[in-house]
Amino acid sequence: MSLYHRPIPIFWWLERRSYLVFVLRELSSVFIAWFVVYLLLLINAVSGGSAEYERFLDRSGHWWVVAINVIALLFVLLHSVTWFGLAPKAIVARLRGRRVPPRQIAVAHYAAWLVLSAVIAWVILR
Amino acid sequence: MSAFHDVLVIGGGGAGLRAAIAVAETNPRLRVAIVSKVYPMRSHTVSAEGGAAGVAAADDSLDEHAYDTVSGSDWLCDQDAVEAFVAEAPRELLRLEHWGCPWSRQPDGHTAVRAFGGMKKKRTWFAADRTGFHMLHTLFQTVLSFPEVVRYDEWYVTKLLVDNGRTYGVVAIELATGRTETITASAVIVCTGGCGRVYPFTTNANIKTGDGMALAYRAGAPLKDMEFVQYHPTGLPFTGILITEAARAEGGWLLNKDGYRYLQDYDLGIPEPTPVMRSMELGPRDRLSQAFVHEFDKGRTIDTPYGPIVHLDLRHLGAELIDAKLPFVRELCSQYQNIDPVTELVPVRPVVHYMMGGIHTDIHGATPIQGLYAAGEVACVSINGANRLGSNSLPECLVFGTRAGRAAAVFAGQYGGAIPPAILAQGRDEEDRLERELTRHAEEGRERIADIRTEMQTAMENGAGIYRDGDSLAKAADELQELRLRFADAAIDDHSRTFNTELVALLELSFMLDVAESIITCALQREESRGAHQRTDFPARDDERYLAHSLVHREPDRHGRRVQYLPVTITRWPPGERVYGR
Amino acid sequence: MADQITLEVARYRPGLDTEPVMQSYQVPLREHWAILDGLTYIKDHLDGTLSFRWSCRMGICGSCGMTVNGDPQLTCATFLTDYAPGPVRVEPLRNFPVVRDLVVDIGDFMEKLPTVKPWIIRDVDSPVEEGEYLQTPEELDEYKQFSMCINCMLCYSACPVYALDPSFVGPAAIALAQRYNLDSRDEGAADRDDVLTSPEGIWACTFVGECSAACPKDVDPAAAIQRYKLTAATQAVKNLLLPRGAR
Amino acid sequence: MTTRRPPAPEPFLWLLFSAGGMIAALFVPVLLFLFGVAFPLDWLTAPSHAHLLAVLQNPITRLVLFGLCALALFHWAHRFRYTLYDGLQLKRFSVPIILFCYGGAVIGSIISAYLLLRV
Ligand SMILES: Cc1cc2nc3c(=O)[nH]c(=O)nc-3n(C[C@H](O)[C@H](O)[C@H](O)COP(=O)(O)OP(=O)(O)OC[C@H]3O[C@@H](n4cnc5c(N)ncnc54)[C@H](O)[C@@H]3O)c2cc1C
Ligand code: SF4
Ligand code: F3S
Ligand code: FES
Repeated sequence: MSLYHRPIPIFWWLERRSYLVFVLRELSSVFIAWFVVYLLLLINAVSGGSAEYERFLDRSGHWWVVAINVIALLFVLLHSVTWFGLAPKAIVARLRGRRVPPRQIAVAHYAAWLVLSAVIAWVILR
Repeated sequence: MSAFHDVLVIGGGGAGLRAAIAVAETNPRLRVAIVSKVYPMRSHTVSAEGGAAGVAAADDSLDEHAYDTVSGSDWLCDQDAVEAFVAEAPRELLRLEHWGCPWSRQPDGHTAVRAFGGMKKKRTWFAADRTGFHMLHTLFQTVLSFPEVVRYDEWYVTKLLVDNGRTYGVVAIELATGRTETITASAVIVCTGGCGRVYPFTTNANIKTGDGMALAYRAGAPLKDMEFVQYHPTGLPFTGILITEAARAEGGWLLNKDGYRYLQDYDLGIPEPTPVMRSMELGPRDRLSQAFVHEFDKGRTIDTPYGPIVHLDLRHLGAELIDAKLPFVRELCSQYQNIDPVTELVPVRPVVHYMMGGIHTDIHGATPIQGLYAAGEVACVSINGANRLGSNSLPECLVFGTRAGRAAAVFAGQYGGAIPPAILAQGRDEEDRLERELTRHAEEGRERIADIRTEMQTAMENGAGIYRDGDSLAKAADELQELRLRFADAAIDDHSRTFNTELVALLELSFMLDVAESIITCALQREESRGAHQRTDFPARDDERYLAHSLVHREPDRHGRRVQYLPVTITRWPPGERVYGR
Repeated sequence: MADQITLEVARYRPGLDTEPVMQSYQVPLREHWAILDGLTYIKDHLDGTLSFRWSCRMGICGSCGMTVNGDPQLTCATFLTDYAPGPVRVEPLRNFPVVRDLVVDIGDFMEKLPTVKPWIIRDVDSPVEEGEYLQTPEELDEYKQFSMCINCMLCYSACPVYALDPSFVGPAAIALAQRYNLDSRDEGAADRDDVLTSPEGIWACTFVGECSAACPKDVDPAAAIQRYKLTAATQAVKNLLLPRGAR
Repeated sequence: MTTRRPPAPEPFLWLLFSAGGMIAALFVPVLLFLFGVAFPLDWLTAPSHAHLLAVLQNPITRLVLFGLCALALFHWAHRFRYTLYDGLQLKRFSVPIILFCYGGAVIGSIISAYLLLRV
């Protein structure tokens, strides 16, 4: 029998929109890593004293740093949205013996996200 | 080439899988194999929706199940077979439960049962409305736990090898490669299912082409009660997709063009808002399908591009019940008919559904050919007589699949051994014949097999439909005769060895022509009306002459057929009137 | 509505073609006609050499899966009118070797399926005479969804991980393993664990989720896999932290 | 389980990945928005050095931030590893990829611990 095996293109994820979204979702992790680096630079600057901190603020205003951060923010949002969308699939929560519908789990995630974001913003901006 | 197995099962549907397990359980040392033209989980058992009958409730009894079956069959079944059947069905259904079948449950955890047509008590076990699907997958997955069961998936059996009144195996084609092989065995169990595809409009899948009936018939085994073809009253008009009887058991109504529950006009009871057992919409299938024809004659059906229809009304059941008990009905209606049964009427018409007749077997599944067994829809034991009750067929596959498996295992254990040279020669001849079929009529412009098939189906519908008579049957017989001549001349375009589905279609058509002829022959000879066989020229049941099974034999020398009658076995229920709704 | 529609069908004739070629056919465009009706029309009236599998034509046997305009579909449950005015591209399911035309080789799945032991495993079988194993409707609901798999292979065809690494056990097989793991009558979860937690099992899945998007029966194999990841990970932590007896 | 296998790393890596994914999904958007976009573009006034220092000196903050950094890095490591395997079909280089990804996460976590302790 001579079977035909369809070759897989290197950029297979350009073939379907959903695959592209998947690869972008996976790439969001790079921007999360970038955020960690950025955060550590900030922490380093804060512990270096107020002059260091000011320098950090200046540098963070450079157009290209802002550009990176805007892109990173978009990816991070993609991460959050897809994460909250998928998490209910893995989690089976039970309330009084009844299985909580996946939709409600997703809603709970979004609510937690909102509250936490508000708390963090309050702590920082207080 | 030749492989050997102690027991070879042809068919991987409900009956075949159950039989294979029974062989393995009876004697684990036996080498058992399943040959199937499709992967087992694609077998048509997968389509069964409504449920499987077996006495379970405390207020029910085996005798009642037996009586419902006997009267439903218009007294044409063998009552010893029915008694064995009703006694073993519950155990088989429990067996399936232990193997993991997701039966629908009562709140306390016991399996649930529902009402079904022609049954006086609730005794139909169900897995929502995908019963056959769940049963088949449970059986298939359970078979996977028996590593000793060998499978030939997507192998097409073309011939039974018989020498001196005993079978020794088959010849089959491996579809993927086109390789033909002689597979020898001490015992063979035919479980190839029904033959709905000899008709144009059927609930049956593409694969239900009566292969096993023709295989056995050609090998010399008689076919029994072939004139009894069941029409199911509720199929979707274009596709013929079945809307299960469970829809009526849960409370659906049949309405004619005027929104009138017309069954009350046909001695089937008086309309009540909730379902009443053995009454109205829960009458037997033959009577309901016949009522449709009368409505049509009175001009009270609705014309559509796909023929006359009536309506199945489920709207009053509500979304919750429909989603819980009939989810597949809702899915099928929305997908294939673009309607939602929760708010709309479902158009339905009678559709060819099931073959009561089949290979003649005894109560152990044994055919007159030594070593050859049959079970499931392909066989006629008979528990279905002139009309099968809905939900009796799935348990029949289990009960008689098991019986045939056990009997075959015992036979194979006793009579193993040498394969006569004549068998191997037969095998080689068949392989040569298949080679010739593959290259048959390479020229252009020949007759197409699809055309012959379509004409055969039309001939059957016109000649041997819900109502038939001597003239219509004789005409169909002539047409079939002519189609047979044309078939000899038909061509196939495809001469490839790899997955040649056209070759399969050709072989199936040749099997179907045999089956069609046997149906017409038996129907012509039976000059009475009983169950699904309604002769307008002989409208009454005639127990004097025809309380008997027809057996049609092939007569190779006389280029024809011979019909013989075999008395019905009656144990406890003498023939009586079939009463529904009164 | 035009009364014809063009089907562009992938043809692959082993031995003759080195790769599939597309061939166009005109078929009637009628209400209620599925893609499959178009294909049988071709086979019956235009070209008997076209090969494809089908049987039940009611979306339950799982044999008619193909790639329609790039998406994995059951061709008996996908309708021509939804693709009007066409043309419609019909190709074999992706990610499987093509045997011929629209027929693919699913032998790989058939070999993997038994490895996850998709059958009831009990420490002690109780005899049938003692009646059924009790199971409440709620317990049934726990695994019901995963028992709806018709083995149509659309999920394998949609999963890029399977495309890249055919040794991946894959969505339907894992979902079926979960179907038994979650069945209150089953005690075989430990027996299935080895295969499921092997590198070719659940951990190979990166939760692309396309399997569930493609599944015509709402089985949601992606959920089955992620749930088992959680189960397996929790178990691993327990194994690490707790002494043997306490597990 | 009858025979005991040595614990495979995959479940633990997956747990770290999942925890990281969850914590990143919850915490990162707001932090990145504030420090990466809103303050630099002067949509909001950046907090004073003293305030931030005070916040950072709170042990709870430090603990949370350490968790965030370490888990987010493991989240990256795990996902990025599979992105390289699948997206670029580099599975044949799995050993260096694993070393790079998880190694990076470990080193990153050590650095973040150091920086947070130093505040
Ligand atoms: C739509 C529908 C709904 C139904 N609902 C119900 C119901 O609710 N309750 C009920 O009791 N009954 C029902 N029935 C009837 C019942 O499903 C069937 O009678 C029963 O499933 C037949 O099973 P089987 O094992 O005999 O054959 P099948 O399941 O048809 O299996 C036949 C097997 O034989 C193989 N085969 C055939 N020919 C060959 C060959 N030449 N070579 C190799 N292999 C071959 C096939 O591959 C297949 O594996 C229904 C039937 C239909 C059509
Ligand atoms: S999980 Fe869904 S898509 Fe996959 S084989 Fe089963 S039914 Fe088909
Ligand atoms: S698409 Fe594949 S990667 Fe996982 S979630 Fe589904 S199996
Ligand atoms: S033909 Fe059976 S699923 Fe399509």
